[in-house]
Amino acid sequence: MSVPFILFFTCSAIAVLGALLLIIAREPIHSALALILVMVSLAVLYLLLGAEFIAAVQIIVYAGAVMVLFVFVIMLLNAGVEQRTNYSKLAKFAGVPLGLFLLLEVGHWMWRSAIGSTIANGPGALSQTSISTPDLSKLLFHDYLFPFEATSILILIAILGALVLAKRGE
Amino acid sequence: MFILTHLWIILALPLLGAALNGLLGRNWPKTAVNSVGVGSVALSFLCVLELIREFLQIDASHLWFQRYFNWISVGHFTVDFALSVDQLTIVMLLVVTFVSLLVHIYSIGYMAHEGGYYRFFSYLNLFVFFMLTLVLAANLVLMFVGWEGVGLCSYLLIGFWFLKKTATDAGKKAFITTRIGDFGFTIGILLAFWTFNSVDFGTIFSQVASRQVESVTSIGTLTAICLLLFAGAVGKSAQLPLYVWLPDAMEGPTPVSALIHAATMVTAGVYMVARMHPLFSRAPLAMFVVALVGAVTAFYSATIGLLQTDIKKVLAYSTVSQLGYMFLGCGVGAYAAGIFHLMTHAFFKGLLFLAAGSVIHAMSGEQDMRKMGGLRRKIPVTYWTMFAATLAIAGIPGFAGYFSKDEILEAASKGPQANFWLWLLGLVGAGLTSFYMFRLVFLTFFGKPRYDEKKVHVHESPRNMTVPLMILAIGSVAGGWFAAPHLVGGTDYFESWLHPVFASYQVPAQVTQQELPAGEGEENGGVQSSQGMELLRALTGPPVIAAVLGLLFAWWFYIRKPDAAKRAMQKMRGLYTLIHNKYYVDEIYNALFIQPLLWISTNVLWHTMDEKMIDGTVNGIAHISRETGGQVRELQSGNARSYATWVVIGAVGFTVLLIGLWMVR
Amino acid sequence: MNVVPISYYLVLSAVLFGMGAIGFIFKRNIITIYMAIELMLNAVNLAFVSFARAHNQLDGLVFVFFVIVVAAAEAAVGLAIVITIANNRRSLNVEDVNLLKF
Amino acid sequence: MEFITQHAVLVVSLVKIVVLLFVLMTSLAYLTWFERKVVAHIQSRWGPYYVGAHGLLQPLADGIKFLFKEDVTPPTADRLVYLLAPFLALSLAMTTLALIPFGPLTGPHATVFGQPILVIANSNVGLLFLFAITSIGVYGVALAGWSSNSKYPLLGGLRSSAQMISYEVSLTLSIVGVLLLAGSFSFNGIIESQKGGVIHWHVWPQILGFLCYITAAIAETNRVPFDLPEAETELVAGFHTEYSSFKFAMFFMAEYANMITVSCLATILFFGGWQSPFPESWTWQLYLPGAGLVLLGLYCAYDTAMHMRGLARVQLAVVTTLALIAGLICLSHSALPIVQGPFWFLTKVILFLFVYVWIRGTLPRFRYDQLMSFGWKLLLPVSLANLVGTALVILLVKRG
Repeated sequence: MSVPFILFFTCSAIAVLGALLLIIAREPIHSALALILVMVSLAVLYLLLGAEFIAAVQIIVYAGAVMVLFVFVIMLLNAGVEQRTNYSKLAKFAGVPLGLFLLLEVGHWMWRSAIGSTIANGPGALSQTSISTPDLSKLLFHDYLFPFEATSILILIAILGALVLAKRGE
Repeated sequence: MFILTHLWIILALPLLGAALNGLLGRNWPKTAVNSVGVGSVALSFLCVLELIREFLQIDASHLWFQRYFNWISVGHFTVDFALSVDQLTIVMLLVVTFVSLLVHIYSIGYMAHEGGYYRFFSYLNLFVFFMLTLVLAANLVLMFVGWEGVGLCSYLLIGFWFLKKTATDAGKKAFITTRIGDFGFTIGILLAFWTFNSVDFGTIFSQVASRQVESVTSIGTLTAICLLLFAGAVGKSAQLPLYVWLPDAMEGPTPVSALIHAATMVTAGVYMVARMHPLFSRAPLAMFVVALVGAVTAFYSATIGLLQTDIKKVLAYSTVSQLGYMFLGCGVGAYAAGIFHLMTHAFFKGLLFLAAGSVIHAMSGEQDMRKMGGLRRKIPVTYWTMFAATLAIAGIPGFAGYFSKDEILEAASKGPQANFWLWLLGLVGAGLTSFYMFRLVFLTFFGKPRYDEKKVHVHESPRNMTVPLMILAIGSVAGGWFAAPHLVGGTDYFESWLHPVFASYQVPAQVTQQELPAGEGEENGGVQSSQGMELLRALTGPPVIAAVLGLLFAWWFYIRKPDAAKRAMQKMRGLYTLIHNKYYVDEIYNALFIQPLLWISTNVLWHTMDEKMIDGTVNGIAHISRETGGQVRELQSGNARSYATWVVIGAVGFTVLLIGLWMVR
Repeated sequence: MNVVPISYYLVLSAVLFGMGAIGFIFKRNIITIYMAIELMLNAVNLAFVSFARAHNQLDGLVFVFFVIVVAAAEAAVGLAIVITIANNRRSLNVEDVNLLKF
Repeated sequence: MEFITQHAVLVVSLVKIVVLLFVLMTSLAYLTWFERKVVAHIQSRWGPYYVGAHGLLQPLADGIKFLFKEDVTPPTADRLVYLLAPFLALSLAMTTLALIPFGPLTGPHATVFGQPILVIANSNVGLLFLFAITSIGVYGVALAGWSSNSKYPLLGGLRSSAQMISYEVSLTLSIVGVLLLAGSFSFNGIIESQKGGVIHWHVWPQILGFLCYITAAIAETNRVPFDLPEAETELVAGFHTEYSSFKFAMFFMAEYANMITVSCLATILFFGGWQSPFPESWTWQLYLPGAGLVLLGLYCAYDTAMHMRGLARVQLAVVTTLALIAGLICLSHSALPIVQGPFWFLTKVILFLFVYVWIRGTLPRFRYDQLMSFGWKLLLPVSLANLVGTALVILLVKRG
């Protein structure tokens, strides 16, 4: 057992636990904390994969901004304990089992699929060098310039939408 | 060479007039409408004259062909918008533009008090446009366009007074009946294309020239094509058995009857047959059919004409029979004669109709001859012009009709496809023609007035109506004199003018000897006999005798002893009623075709097919979808978690599918 | 062997995604449902990154960026909507917000 | 021994962490003393005076007091989160310091077993990580506010989270200008890019960015004039109203740790980090640290002799001797190069801390709406403009 393995397994265990907690917790805040946990551990995994920049962005944007927003809203609305109503029989009897099935299915497939194995010893799999941020930025601002602009417009629209909705809310 | 290269101008002018009048004319003053309507036709008439001048300068041995743009191009089926000119076209152009010009002028007076004045003129112009298209067309399809176009205009104009049920019915009848023939015509065109890989006259003819003549017994493609095309002609030119629409078409305004149903449109069939003569000449059977139909129609409708009391109906039937003569002429191979008769007939029949119109105008709308009489003094111009026309149509020597009809009958007796019985029919028909025509004249203009003179005050028509009458009168008197020299063994100028057209695609030698136009044939005969004898023989020929007999009978029955007519009727009542009811043809058609058709379309097509099947399916589908929708909409429970579940179900299904595919691969 | 095989990461991302889906159905609180969605997005991101690493191509990371951006925008608008809903319906339970139905 | 050589990373890092923690704790403690003193002098008071000479033992006393106070947890509080919040706050606040380089990473005596001494974690995206950690720092406050389940803390938490989110944006943006100039995310890169004395520091081109940064930083650390989350006049004590004893102390330490971090960051980004303001050629500057300490020692000696009585005199004597010894060590030839970096760095940081305290001593508190409108309507546009301008200039310079 080398360091990367230990890191990987601990972090993945934390992530899965966090996800589980997210599901079973009744207190929205707890769910939020669990999700933050998942995100942080994912960030560590990104580091393990050599994507430092992504890791940083993951924490800054997701954990640092989005989730703060969530927590903020939870506090604002003072969201109490979630009541487990079951108006939707379909969701109760079909949905959850199917979701479980989906989980197992995809997981199993990923595990033993040829894709997984080929990737396991794929070209980049064994190289531990971290991804250089300049290359990433080149890619982002040259090859993907148009999508980038598009997303910026998307964000602008999102801001406006949020403003309008909030105003109406008041 | 301007017009020759820009033939389209001749077409464009009337079309322009039609467009202007039809689209803008509603609010224009009458004078503006007149100037547009008449002006456009007059201009195109002038263009035609110019065209002739230019045409005389070029080598006119073959078809003058002008291609403007490619109109349809599907696979190797290509149709150009192409126009062509030759002597035959020239004649037709002259007739059409000239007569329609006169009719336009006449209409100014005749329609003066009618509503929809601009509409009338726009229709007339449109008709002229289509007629000219038909005449100038250089391929079958374009010709067909004109063909249908004139049909359309005829429909519109017959039903011009669309508030009058009978008028609209007559319009529909005309359209539908013609359509039956056109069906054959269409198939004929397709067959022609299938055979010659082209619809272009030039190409077709050049290919035909190399073809074998099909004997009467063996029916080949040519015969089939000819017969199909002729079916169209039968419809359009009101021959047996499709003539029924023409008499009813008299519901339309009289100028229309004069222009469309006497002078131009109805002769389109004849023109077409003459135009396609290379095919017909090589399909003797078709020729015979044409001749037969023509002769029988000529005789048959003449008999009907005998007893008609409506002045326009008489003229209508006479038109039918005259058309029969034309076909007879074409059928026996004397195309020139047919066309010649077409031209003269255009003059005198147009004149007759216009004059009749003037009479009706004078009688302020009365059309029944039994309520007329003694108009001779009151409307002299009309009387004289009409009398001249009558002489012409009756075939009294010296007048236009005489020459043309004489040539036809001569061809029927001595021509290549001479046939005694056809000739006999034609002859008797000629006699009957002169009888009923003079009957018409006598009933209308002679004897005592049979209308109450206080109510109706008869008046001569205005100048712009009488002038065309006079002009046409001149035409119908002198129109035949081209052929005059031929009486004394000279050449027939009309014949020789048209000769290049009909000589260009002659059938092989041994036939040509007979196929030569009657003129030359006559000359050969004329060598040994002296000109005086010749003239005498011509003047005392059977047709003349028949005509004179008809005249005398008419005089006897309607002037000398008016009651003799009645006694004659008493004598042969059965025949009388039969003829008086037009041989019950309309009733027979009604019983044979219309009623079954009605029954089928009502019970089968409407109640069963449409209501039960189609509506049933449609409504059923609607019902089913409504029901299912009613069931399915329960899914939209408004509970987001259920929706989420559906999403997940979809995801699972998709994943399973992916894995399955991957496993298969 | 000193490096974690990529397939491990993929399995992890699959598992997380599945759990996100389950949460998406199972939770009733609108906000937590949003969180479940975010979880799924994260799982996808992980898959992206690991694929990018596997093929030594950075494009995957770029996609991660876009996913994050979209997630942020979605969170902004979505939470605004949540606030409005909470103000109007006085409840955050999805199953109480069911006016829009047949 | 060979264990150490084999697992150099592990061992050295551990040692460094321990040392840093110790230093940090004490400095935090004495930061409170420092603040109180300075504020007191600004307000022309004496400040802590009786516990030890110049109240030098005051922090110790406070610490003991916090430790021995009863730890109250409100019954309606969400225990887990209530407990979690202060730890989160403090640990995150301290973690950031692991990324800060206090001196050159290479050079004579700068490394042990190939590991740099003066920085714990050296990453080439260190700045990003620092931001990552600080961005999570919000949770400490927010959760504390929420979990203690009473209205003042809740309001405090709301305020703080809102305030931190809003000011984080302009904080980040104000820095990007520097990043553009330096062309690197790593602290070393940034510091190296300001080599060669005062004139090359980034403050001058980025003066606007610096002002934005310092404002945003103060707001980010909930300090006066932006300390609305704990505005005692409005919400009794803001988010930590319900907290008592050591949890409360943790929040305090977290706040001071944040102050230190932010000051370090300012030093690194705008003031050339551990580099001396003077050009290399002036060799006498090497003796400055030693000289400074010796002078301090001498002053203390004088003070001891003149004013102090009894126990205080003993203490101050100890301080004096310590200062003198340290100064002598610093003057010793072998230690000269090592102390340069830390010396300058700490001096600058202390200056910044002084500025902090100074501001606290002078400025009144903002109103909440003022805070928000200031953050969004003034700070953000200005920092954006600064960023754009910088980018344009750099582009033009690069082009021609």
